[in-house]
Amino acid sequence: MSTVFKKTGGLTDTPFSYCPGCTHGIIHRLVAEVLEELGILDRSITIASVGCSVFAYDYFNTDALQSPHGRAPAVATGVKRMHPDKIVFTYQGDGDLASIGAAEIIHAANRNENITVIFVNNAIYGMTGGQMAPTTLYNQVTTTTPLGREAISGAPLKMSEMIATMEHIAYVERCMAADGPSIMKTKRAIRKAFECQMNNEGFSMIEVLSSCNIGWKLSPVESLNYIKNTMTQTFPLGVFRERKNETNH
Amino acid sequence: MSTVFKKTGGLTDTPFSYCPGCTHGIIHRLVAEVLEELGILDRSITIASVGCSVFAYDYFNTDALQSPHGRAPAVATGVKRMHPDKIVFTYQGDGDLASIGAAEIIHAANRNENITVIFVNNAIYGMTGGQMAPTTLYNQVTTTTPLGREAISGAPLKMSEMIATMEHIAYVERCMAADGPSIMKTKRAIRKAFECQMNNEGFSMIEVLSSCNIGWKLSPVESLNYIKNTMTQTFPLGVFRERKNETNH
Amino acid sequence: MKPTIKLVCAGFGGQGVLSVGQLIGMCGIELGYDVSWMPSYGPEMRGGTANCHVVLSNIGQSPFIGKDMTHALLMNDAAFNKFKPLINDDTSVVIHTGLIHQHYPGCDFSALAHEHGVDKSMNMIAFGMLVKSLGWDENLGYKVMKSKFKGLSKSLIENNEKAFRLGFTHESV
Amino acid sequence: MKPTIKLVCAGFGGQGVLSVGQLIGMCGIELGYDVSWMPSYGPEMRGGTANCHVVLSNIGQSPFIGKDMTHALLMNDAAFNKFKPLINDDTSVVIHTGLIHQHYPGCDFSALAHEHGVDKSMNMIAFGMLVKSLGWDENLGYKVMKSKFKGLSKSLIENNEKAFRLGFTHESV
Amino acid sequence: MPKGKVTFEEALCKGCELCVHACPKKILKLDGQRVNANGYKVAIIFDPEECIACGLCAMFCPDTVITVERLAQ
Amino acid sequence: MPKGKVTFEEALCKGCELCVHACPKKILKLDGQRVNANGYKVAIIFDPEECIACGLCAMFCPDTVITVERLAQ
Amino acid sequence: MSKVEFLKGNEAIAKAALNYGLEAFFGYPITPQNELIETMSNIMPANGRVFVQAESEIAAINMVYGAAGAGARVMTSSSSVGIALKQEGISFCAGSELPCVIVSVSRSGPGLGGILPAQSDYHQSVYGGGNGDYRVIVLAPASVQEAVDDVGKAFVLAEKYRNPTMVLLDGAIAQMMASVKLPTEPLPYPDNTSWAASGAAKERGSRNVINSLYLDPTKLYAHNQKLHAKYREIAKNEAWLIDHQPESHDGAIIAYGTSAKIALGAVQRLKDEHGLNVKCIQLRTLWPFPKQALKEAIKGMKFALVAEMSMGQLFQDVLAFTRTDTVIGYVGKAGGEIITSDDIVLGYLAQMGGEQIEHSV
Amino acid sequence: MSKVEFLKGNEAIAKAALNYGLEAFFGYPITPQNELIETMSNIMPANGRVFVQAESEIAAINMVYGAAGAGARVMTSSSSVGIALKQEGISFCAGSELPCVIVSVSRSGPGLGGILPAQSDYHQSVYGGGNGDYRVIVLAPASVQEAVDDVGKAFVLAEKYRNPTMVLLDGAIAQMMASVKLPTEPLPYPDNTSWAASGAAKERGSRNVINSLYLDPTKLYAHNQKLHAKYREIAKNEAWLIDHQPESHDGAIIAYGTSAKIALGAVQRLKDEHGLNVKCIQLRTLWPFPKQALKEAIKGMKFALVAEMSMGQLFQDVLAFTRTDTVIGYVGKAGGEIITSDDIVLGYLAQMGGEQIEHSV
Ligand SMILES: Cc1ncc(C[n+]2csc(CCOP(=O)(O)OP(=O)(O)O)c2C)c(N)n1
Ligand SMILES: Cc1ncc(C[n+]2csc(CCOP(=O)(O)OP(=O)(O)O)c2C)c(N)n1
Ligand code: SF4
Ligand code: SF4
Ligand code: SF4
Ligand code: SF4
Ligand code: SF4
Ligand code: SF4
Ligand SMILES: [Mg+2]
Ligand SMILES: [Mg+2]
Repeated sequence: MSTVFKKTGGLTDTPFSYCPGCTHGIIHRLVAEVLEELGILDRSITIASVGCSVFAYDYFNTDALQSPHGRAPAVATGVKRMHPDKIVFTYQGDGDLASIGAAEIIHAANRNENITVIFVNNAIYGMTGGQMAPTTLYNQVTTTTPLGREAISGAPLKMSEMIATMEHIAYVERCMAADGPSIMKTKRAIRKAFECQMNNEGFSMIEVLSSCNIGWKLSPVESLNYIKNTMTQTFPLGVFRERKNETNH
Repeated sequence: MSTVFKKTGGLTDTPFSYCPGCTHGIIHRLVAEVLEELGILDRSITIASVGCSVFAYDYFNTDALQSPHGRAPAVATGVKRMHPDKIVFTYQGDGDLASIGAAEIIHAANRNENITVIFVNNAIYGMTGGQMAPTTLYNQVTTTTPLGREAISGAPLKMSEMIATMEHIAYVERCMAADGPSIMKTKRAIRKAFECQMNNEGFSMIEVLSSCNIGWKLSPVESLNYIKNTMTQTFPLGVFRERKNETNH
Repeated sequence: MKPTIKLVCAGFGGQGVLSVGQLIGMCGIELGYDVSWMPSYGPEMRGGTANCHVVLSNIGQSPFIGKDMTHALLMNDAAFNKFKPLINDDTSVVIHTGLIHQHYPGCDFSALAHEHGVDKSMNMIAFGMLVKSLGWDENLGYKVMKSKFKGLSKSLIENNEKAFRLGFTHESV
Repeated sequence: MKPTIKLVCAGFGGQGVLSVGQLIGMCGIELGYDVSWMPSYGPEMRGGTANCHVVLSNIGQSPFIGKDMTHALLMNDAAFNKFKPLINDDTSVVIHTGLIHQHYPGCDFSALAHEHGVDKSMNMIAFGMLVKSLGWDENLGYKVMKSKFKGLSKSLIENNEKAFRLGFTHESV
Repeated sequence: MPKGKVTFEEALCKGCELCVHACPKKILKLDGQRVNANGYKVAIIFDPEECIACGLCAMFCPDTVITVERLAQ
Repeated sequence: MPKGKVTFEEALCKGCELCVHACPKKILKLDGQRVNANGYKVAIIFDPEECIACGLCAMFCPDTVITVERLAQ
Repeated sequence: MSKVEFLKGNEAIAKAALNYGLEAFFGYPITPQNELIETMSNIMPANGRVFVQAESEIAAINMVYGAAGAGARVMTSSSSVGIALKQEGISFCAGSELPCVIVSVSRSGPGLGGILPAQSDYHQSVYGGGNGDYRVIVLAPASVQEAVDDVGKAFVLAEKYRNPTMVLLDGAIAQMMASVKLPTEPLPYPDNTSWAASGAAKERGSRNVINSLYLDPTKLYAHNQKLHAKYREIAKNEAWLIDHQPESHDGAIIAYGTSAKIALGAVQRLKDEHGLNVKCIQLRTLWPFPKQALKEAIKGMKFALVAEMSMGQLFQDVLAFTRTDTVIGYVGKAGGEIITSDDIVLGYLAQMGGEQIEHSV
Repeated sequence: MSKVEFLKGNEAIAKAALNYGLEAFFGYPITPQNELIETMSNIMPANGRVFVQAESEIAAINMVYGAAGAGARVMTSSSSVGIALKQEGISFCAGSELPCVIVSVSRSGPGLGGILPAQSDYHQSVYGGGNGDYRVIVLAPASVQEAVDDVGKAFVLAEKYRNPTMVLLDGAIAQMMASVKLPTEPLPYPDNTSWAASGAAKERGSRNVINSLYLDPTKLYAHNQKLHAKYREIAKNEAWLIDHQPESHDGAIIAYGTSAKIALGAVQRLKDEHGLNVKCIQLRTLWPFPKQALKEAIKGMKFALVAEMSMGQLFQDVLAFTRTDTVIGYVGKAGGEIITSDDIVLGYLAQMGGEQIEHSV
């Protein structure tokens, strides 16, 4: 008898506080598996942000800091500059990273901080009850766009595309966690991002399109389809930046 | 006898506080001339930012608000949303717009606020005595990059290119104020930007490469050459975004 | 002077206890009470337990209920354990006997709802029982439900009303 | 106890008054004084007027000078008007007679500097005059100039020293 | 003979049905009868014989409820 | 006959020499003798006859010191 | 005034603000004030007013600065960490003398803290945290109805004194539903907004500037003196408390907001169960602090108890500002624990005979 | 201690911090602290330490939070508006009990204000402005040498109590050059940083978390009680003032920072010119406020004058905390005007016989 699938040691025993079917849980597991498989759990430092994933510090089996809303890239900068030999990653939602934290992510990327950013884009503010995020799709109904998002509150902001324009960074890819192949692909992308960091190649960011079935008012299964069929129209998957075989710092 | 050149009524009588030869003064004049020529002085509102141009509220012959460092686009949003029929523009330095105010400019652009941004890029923090700005060139010596800027403090950040990726905006051009033709061209660009606003086309931004001879430790004349020969290598001139004959709001 | 009512409704988030409390509050408004309804709030309540304090008084009182709790609707073990200390001799308690095995009056709400095909309206059974036990008019219940549920599908509304009637006429009360 | 010295240097930003004050401060350090040098600071000083208060005392004193000003170097009208109220009978004042037309001892620093080809070192003439009037050793002046100007071009250093000597030996003092 | 063995850590299950959706053999469902201590209906395997040990259920489960083992054939 | 007349509002001049640099006729310079109330050397036109009223000096002047007029020929 | 409605605090505040004549709202989500911005997103555009969900609290307060500077009746809301981020902007509004209303729905801290109600933002609200000598008027409602009323009062005070005004409530009041009457008429708009930078230089004949920068120290000192004179005027006119039982003289309980509501019950119990005639003094303004009225209200008493949902912040100020022989006691909780009437009754009985304690820091 | 040097305050502070063993500095330009960050940009990398010019004050304090949380000796500096922006981050540092040093070089306000020296950030420093029940230790030097000494003391206190510690000086001290002796030895590093999230879970055998979020109110209350106990400990141990003339009993002048330095001269003049034996009481910590020592120092006096470069912020606290019969007077300026010994002498003579004034708001 061999084990096909078993919970990774990269996660603690604390049960997730996510809503039923929320893909935050899948993404956590993928990150944790990668950390374990790369053998870097013991020297990794998680920077939890503010959003539904605020408790990430209790889920990843690593040292961790919980950071103020939007400021995780700055916190990560502080940590990584002190410990260049450790693996530092932020786990941030789209409200956190693209709205209040837009300046911090841009500047951490522009400084090419040798950190990894796991950017979970569910096109909404999950934690606070489903308000519009900068990434909210046109016509998407949220609690602050009751008639669906219109141009007057802005366009769905494409962070991966924007960050990919930075001069030095190592790796930016947008993935999703919506079906078997895409989950596998997301894991490979996450692994690659951490490898970039281990090789001192600099800043890496993996954007994962993720569900918020509560905020979207869809069932968990419908939410996966929404990611696949609707979100990807606005947020196309793909590698936006890859710098090969160079070391940076 | 006909007048070839005379101070525009778009400027007040308050003498500029700029250092001798600082091209902030030229750019002020161009903006003021455009406002006067378009006949919109009386209904324009200047949003002064924090930087050497902090006193812009005393120079432009318009209503004005002085805004906190980096937040001029948010202040402009507040003003313009109340007075959609008025002409609202910010005048911001590169430290103000690209560093502390990165989130505010990105989001004002992403909301396609129908405002005009005059972005004066002198690749340095002039006001505070010549520290590095996000736009500082590689190897440029500043008071906080005593050995010249290196990659570890980031790459020269290209705001026009970044802002131009926003979905809806009307107009983005990078100009310079370094010789006769470029001064004329800058004025045309500024005029176009204000026309966009008058036509409700949405967000427009004119980046002007400008001198800081004090911070650069060059003479005023050498500074003009530096803009032309050195800055434009990193910051190429051109139109990065132009949306024609559409109205927005 | 109408009697002061201090009701706690508690259970799983999914059991609709907050709505029951709100409906009682709405009844209170109709009856001219000064009403407060205080929920446990925030994201930590997701999937965990939820509760609300409902105070119907003649002049505004603290919205928090202590040992002066007059009514309690407790829908799971966690809820029961949390609010047991507030139960006094005069407290009228209704528990979900399908989930709480304690000697208190109650009803197996899930079973009853399932039996009558109104699973999603389970909480309205409890609402009906409460209205009855408070000695209020059955029509008051319909009235506030109508106002609260306007916009819902007709079948849901009908189910809610059916469940309410079930509760209002349930013998255990 | 050495005498307490409270010197104000004021003039156009370009006249180098802040440096003169700093050099006096550096002399003070050499002489074992407790020294403070307080500049007007910030961007508003650009192109406008600049000044500094220099206090050499035996025990630390307030770095701000009031009516107890013992020495003043005033290089333009604005400076003169600003600090005139602080001048008392014992204040030793030196003005730039090329720009200030008042009956105070002084020197046309611009003319003198121009005459000797040390236009850019004009302020060192004033430094020389101050060192002399304070009764300090000429070599003290060279010493602090050496330390302050290390890194400058040789010709500039020589000009500075030349100008200093000019001031130190200038008859008006 | 089933190819795989699937076990559920029921206390963690939130009844989201992503595993049900993911299973190519369609042999998972929610148990209509029970809720766990958190009040959630829980996923069960109703036709264990059919399991092919593909692991997809576990890969989709956001709450690391599921362990999948391949049985020696 | 000069084509143009250039006047300087001397009090505003900061002696930056941008006008001097800009003038195609090279007929501007700083006055070595005087400083204005702000302590700056000021720009002057030393060969007014040569002025072609091109306006470039004014276009470069950051402090709106200069007015240029075209003289009727 | 209209009929009684049953509304959530957040919702009631939003609807009341609209009815009072609010012209623009700028906000950012944060628990426990989310329903406020959500309601705003619904009702403001629908009524032809301005609603913007800003990219951050900082952007929101600066939009407020802009809109207020342009002459609009404007409001923002946030909570704890979010208010911390607004401090620079609030200082700018105060320095430029702009009227605006800030609703602060406080949760527990410090840092991310928790989302449950607390009164630990007393210092944050009352002493600012922005820079410079400025003051913000702080109103403290204890119920949904008082919150609704205070929003109206806040507009009036903000516009009368051209000063930012805060309504400070805790998460409990924001999250509860209660019977409430909303205003039906807009408040009169100020006669004089001729100072505003509204882009009407032509009509006005002169240009207007909104600014807090004064490089000349003499001018800035004069500006500060002018502000200070205004603050003294506000302190004189607007300090406000409610002495709920002016006839009671055995002692007092001093509280604001939710704690005051609970203290009212405790006072009743002290009377019913212990025969003590204790009054409840409810502070209605935190700045200006009703120093004089408080001294009056406790005059001659041996003991007064401060009840708060914080670690002694109010206690310190009561002790400091009363400067009397009345022994001041403290009972409190923080971190989201709600103070109970038990806490207050027991605290009162335990401390009433005692010496002056040192609790604050 | 080394030889006497002649350094600008900003430069001296930076060099001293390096010598004390600073490991990382994160800052953002703002007048009048620019030379501090400029010096840091020069000396930190050259000595193998970390220097980052952050994109904003907010980023800087969050880098501090990260580096401190990872166990480093770390510092930031800013001024007035910049400190306002750091309040959220400071509250996080306090809530997570992270040692760090914040140098606040205050200019004048409110809003953009001016760049000249003022003491109008007393409230901002002492009462915070972040959210929650937290406290920051505030040291107030009056000279460049004291600033240098206080930076050392700040590291010691920050690390001893695991609490953010601020050195509050005004622009005058930062901008002046003065004779100063710099430290030559690094301060011993704390024995125990085993709490830090340094990525050494393996060596340590357990993982470390830096966090201020506690959704459970019971836990958050307990956390607040623990913090409060620490603050009381600090208040007991670290409150500090200097009674410069313990033998003088005619009256006192109470001041801190630059005002204290000027007050020292005024005291001398009161003696020389008016034969009054007045003492200068220099507050060295603003939080903890040296309440007890101050009461002692003015015991039995009829009059004490508060001298400050703000509109009564210190005056209010002195009046509040002393609670004695000593009449407390006020003399002050704000907005960049420097208080003079004339102001103080005249203020003293004018008010010394009078009644208690109401100046503060
Ligand atoms: C300074 C600050 N502002 C606002 C909040 C409230 N807040 C908590 S989570 C959140 C948004 C989270 O959305 P996102 O980052 O998209 O994460 P998600 O919950 O969707 O995973 C906000 C606004 C806060 N905690 N701090
Ligand atoms: C919140 C805040 N942080 C910092 C400052 C200090 N400051 C004033 S101007 C300036 C930079 C200005 O640089 P830039 O925007 O490039 O304008 P320039 O002076 O170069 O024209 C800074 C950091 C401030 N006033 N407010
Ligand atoms: S609110 Fe949305 S994002 Fe947050 S846990 Fe629930 S489903 Fe996931
Ligand atoms: S410092 Fe630089 S940007 Fe500022 S006025 Fe002087 S030259 Fe211009
Ligand atoms: S392992 Fe595959 S076949 Fe077996 S239950 Fe899971 S998904 Fe179905
Ligand atoms: S996916 Fe996991 S949590 Fe969801 S129903 Fe299946 S086992 Fe339960
Ligand atoms: S107008 Fe032309 S020619 Fe005449 S002075 Fe100016 S630049 Fe020279
Ligand atoms: S360009 Fe203008 S400021 Fe410069 S020297 Fe010429 S006239 Fe004077
Ligand atoms: Mg999200
Ligand atoms: Mg610049």
